[in-house]
Amino acid sequence: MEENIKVEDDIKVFGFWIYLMTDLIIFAVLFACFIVLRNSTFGGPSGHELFRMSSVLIETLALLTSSFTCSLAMFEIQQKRKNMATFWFAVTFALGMVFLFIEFSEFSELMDKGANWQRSAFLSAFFTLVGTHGLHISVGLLWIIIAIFRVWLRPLSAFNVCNIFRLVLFWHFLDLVWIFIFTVVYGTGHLL
Amino acid sequence: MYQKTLSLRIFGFIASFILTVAAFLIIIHPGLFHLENRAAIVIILSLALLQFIIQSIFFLDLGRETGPQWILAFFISTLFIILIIVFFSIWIMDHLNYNMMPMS
Amino acid sequence: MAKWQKDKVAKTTAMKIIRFIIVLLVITSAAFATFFILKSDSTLLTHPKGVIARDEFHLMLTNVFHMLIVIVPTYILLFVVAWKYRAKNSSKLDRSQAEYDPDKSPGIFGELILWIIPSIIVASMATITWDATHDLDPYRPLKSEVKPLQIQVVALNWKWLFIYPEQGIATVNFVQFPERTPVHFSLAADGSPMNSFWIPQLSGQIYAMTGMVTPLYIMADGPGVYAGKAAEINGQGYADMVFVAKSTSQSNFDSWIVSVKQSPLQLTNNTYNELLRPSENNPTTLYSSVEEGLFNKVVLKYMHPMHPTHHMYLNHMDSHMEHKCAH
Amino acid sequence: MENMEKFIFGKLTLDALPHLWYTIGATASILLMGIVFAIILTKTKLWGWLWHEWLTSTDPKKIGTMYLIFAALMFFRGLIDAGMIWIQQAMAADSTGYLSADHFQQIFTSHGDIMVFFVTMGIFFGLMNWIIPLQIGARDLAYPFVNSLGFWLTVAGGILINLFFVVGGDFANTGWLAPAPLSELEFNPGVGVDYLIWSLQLSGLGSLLAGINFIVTIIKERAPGMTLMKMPLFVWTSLCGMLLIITAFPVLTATTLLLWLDRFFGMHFFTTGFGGNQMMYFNLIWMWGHPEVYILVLPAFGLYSEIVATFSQKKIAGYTSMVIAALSITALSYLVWLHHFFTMGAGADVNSFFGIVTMLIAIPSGVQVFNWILTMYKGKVIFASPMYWFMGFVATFMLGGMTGVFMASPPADFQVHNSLFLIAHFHTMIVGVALFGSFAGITYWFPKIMGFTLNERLGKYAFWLWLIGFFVSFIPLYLLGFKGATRRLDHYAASTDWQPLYITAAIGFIIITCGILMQIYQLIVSIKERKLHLDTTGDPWNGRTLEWSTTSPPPHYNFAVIPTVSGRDPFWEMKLQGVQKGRRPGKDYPQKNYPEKEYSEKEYKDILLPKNTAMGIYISAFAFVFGFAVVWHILWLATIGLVGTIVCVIIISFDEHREYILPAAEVAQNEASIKSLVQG
Repeated sequence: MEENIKVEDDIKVFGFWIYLMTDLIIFAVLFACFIVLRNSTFGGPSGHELFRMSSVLIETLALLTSSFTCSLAMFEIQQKRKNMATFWFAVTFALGMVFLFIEFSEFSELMDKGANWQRSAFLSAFFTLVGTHGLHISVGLLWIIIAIFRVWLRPLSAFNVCNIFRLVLFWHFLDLVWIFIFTVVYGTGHLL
Repeated sequence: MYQKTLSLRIFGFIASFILTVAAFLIIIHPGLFHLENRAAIVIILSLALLQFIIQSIFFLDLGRETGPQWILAFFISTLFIILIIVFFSIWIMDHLNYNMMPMS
Repeated sequence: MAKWQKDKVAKTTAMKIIRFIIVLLVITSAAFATFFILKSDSTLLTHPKGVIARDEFHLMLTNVFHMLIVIVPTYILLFVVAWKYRAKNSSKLDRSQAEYDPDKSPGIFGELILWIIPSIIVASMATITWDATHDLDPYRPLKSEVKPLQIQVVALNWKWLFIYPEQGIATVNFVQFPERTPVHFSLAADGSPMNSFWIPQLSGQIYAMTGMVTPLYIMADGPGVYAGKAAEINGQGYADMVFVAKSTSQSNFDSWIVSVKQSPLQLTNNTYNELLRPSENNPTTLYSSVEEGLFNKVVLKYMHPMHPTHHMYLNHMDSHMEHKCAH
Repeated sequence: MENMEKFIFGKLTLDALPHLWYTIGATASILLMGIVFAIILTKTKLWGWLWHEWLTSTDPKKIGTMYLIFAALMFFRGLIDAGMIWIQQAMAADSTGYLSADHFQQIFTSHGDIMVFFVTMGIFFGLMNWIIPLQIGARDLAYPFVNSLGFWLTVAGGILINLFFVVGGDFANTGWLAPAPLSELEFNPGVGVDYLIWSLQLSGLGSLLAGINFIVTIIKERAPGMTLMKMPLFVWTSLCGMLLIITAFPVLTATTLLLWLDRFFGMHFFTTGFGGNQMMYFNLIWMWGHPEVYILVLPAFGLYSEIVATFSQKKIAGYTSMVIAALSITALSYLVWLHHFFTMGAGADVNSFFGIVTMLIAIPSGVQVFNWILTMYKGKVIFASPMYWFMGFVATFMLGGMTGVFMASPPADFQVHNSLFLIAHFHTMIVGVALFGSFAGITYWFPKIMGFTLNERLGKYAFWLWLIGFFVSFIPLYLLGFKGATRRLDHYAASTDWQPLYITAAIGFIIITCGILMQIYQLIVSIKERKLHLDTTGDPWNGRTLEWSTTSPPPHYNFAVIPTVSGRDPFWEMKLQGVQKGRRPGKDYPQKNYPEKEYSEKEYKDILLPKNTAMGIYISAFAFVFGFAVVWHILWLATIGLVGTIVCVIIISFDEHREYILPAAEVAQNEASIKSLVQG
């Protein structure tokens, strides 16, 4: 039966990878939209005026470290050390919340300045791209809470470990997407 | 067996950290490396690509499957699709916008 | 075989022959009907009257002949092979088992031929298409020593507005231009979703969109009246958004301009706002004068909020809402 | 008070209830059918059976049958739309006909969406669910629960697209792809476009999940010994179709999401003002659009390769180049989408690049046709009704391919874009390739699904009615295209003398309807006479691939012992080696019993089979509630729908024991009883 479970996990992880690829394509479409609409500000504020790079740097480093602590948590799960795993998951959750808080405060600051998503196509594309990523982050955070419950409520069987493994994949994937948001949206936005 | 993965993760984290900070510095004041805007963008994009590759190898264990590498195959073909989506869209839309700029 | 069996066989073969003849008759009559329809004058695409439409028609014919080289033999081969190798045939002619070869498959060489034949034809069609696309590109002005006539077209909700900037007149759903002179249409839209401006007998179609100017160059060979259509769906009045294009001699065109100058209507800002309101099958209307730079205002209205006509865009939004809800 | 009522009901008001003649008629007929169905079920006390045996089943064979039934129901809805369009256009010379412009535009929009999303994809998903596990020697798909969830999401999308009859009254009047500025709030403030958006989102998600499911099954669950180059061609082309789904449908989801954000949050992606770029919508929707039409067409190619090989009693000619052709069509279909908007004015370089790549696709399609003809060459071709459908397919496919390449060169497309020539072209491809393909597939695999063959004579009559009806209704459209008739016209001037051609086309439609009635009659007659046409050997057509090695219909676990595969036509090799002493290959196929391969007692092992699960239905129900609430801006109901979906997903992620074990003894006993039935 042991060999059968290994095959079972392989199939689940393979399917989850294909789901991640489809999600990557959705982000590719949002990126294409953002790049095409980068200059259609319709007289409104452009990226250069709006973005404050200092908070963006903190966001990026927070997400990067949370990605690292998430892999540490997976490492602990493989060692079957439950409390250390929960600790690292809690740290990942905290860093994720920091990321969301900074992003949320940046959005509300833009709204106060009148640069909301109804102002121009550029701002619509910006809010949608960064907002969809933010939505994925909140789904990831919800999944982390469930993973912590899973660690305590359920035995660390292959089924549960595989579920947590897919969570770690998802969280790394979110950091991959954020690299390009940081560079394309904020980087080129600030430079041009 | 797991010790090896831990060292991979640590290396991946440090490399990504450095790349992010380097990109940030270029964005903040490109003059530091006496780059004008166009070149700066090309550099930060290549830094991003490098970080993308590092993170997919060191964090996502890409390419270390037993048997035929299906995940790697799908990953690379999806990157091709993404390149097509982004670059062809830009190529088409730039041509459309350029052709239809109001003359006056 | 008993007699009744012979008659039965004779009857079935007779039935088969009759059926075959009927099929042949039907196909030939269908072919004749198609030929006559394509020949009749009301088939616009096969009777081009403009320089560009004629080149496009010739390109269509070359494309069709290229493909017939592959399609006709494949059709014949299909029915011959299916007929020759049908199961009943093998037992009747008691061909030896050798004819039936279950593992017969064309070798690598055979396969390559299958890939090469269509590739050659597609290659030649590709080169023709590359040159034709560059020659018949709507952005390329027509080579002619006569000065091109400028006409600005605005696609409104369910009617076409033509503005003659040099002559200072405007018309709705009717456009007239001299024969054998290049006409440069610059197309835009206002208060209407994506439209397509198409005079089948003079040239291909091109989209007309808000906030953008798309050019189209046509030249009529001789005098004539041509149907003009909107080819992209843009709401309820789509089927009525047709117009008449007329090419006449230069003298008739000049006298037509003079007669339009006498028309009582003037295309000012408010008459234009009236035109903006959605309406269906508008009659041909002529305007003796046009407000200065109206076309540019229509295009720039969508580009920049500070533009004076931006308010026109905003109040047009609510006028359209009323129309929709009132309907 | 006013905003409280707005908060509770959102945009839902009393006049959303049916008040037009067609909404009342449709709602009445839906209710009537529902009540009749409910009475039959309560009288025969079959609710429990229906719930346990079918609705919550995760057996791909049952889900496949449900897909086919769902697609058949949707086909009748699409057919009624087509009929109303033909009659309106035949009448509407210098008169407005019996439909208003707005109503006519809603009909051709829903005709397009239902036929593409629910009928063609529904039938192919049904056939794939049935045949792919059998052909690759697997017992089930990789994710049984996801299979049921994918089906029920497609059903939820199907119900939502038809719900405007009951609640709302008007559907999108924009064309099947809801082009940008027309579908924005500025020109379409109604609720119709939202119905279209959210039914595409739900069924798109369902198709995406099914796509992932099939890819993982084909790649990971093949029988031992079946390498990629030994897979049957139907499995290859379905794999290509699924690759297209997983890379194209995310683009559809993203684009419809952006359109919805424009309409719901007032964003400006594709609006005319505020910097919106309406051309970007065309670019993105067709970036999905073209791979979508190849998703409809590719499984039909693989299906025809199976049929031609079986009925010519010969190996498929040029297996490798057929695989290369399928893969190159898949790859090229991502580089051609601009040929849908040559006329937008992207300039000569861009247009000619996309035109030439579109022409390149003609090469692999041509190769496939040549290889089918070469398969028939030196074969012993039995003309059963699937082969009739095949001949009809090749005749129409060559016409469709020619007109397709004709429009690939941009200047020619400037003249025929959005004209009835284009309509005739894509109907030739979809009716000729996908629909004839699904009829051929259903007739070919009907004995495997139901256990008895369909009536051949009536099948051939139905084919002739379909073929003649097709040519009579679509050749006039090609001619109308040359006469300058644009598409989607609800009325036209009589002076253009188009009416005679429109009337011939309407007559063609009537012939097609007779063909469909003949098919229904064929089904009834075959069910009545099923005792005469029982398929006892499981191999009625002297087949070549693994699905014919099981009994028909196959047992719940498909294969008692997973077969090992050595060559390309595994079942044919088994027959050659006398392992399964079926009919000698090469002989015409009179029915003859033959003993099954005897597996000794100890070779049977315990089989792991998935349990039934109702979670697929619950998640789809919550998703449906979310979709409906978002269409009508009822925010509290939308949060309930969303939270419900998330909670169900969390619950199913904790459900570890989803499989039950079928003991080996029971398998052996079942196999023994089947053998005695076959011998008896």
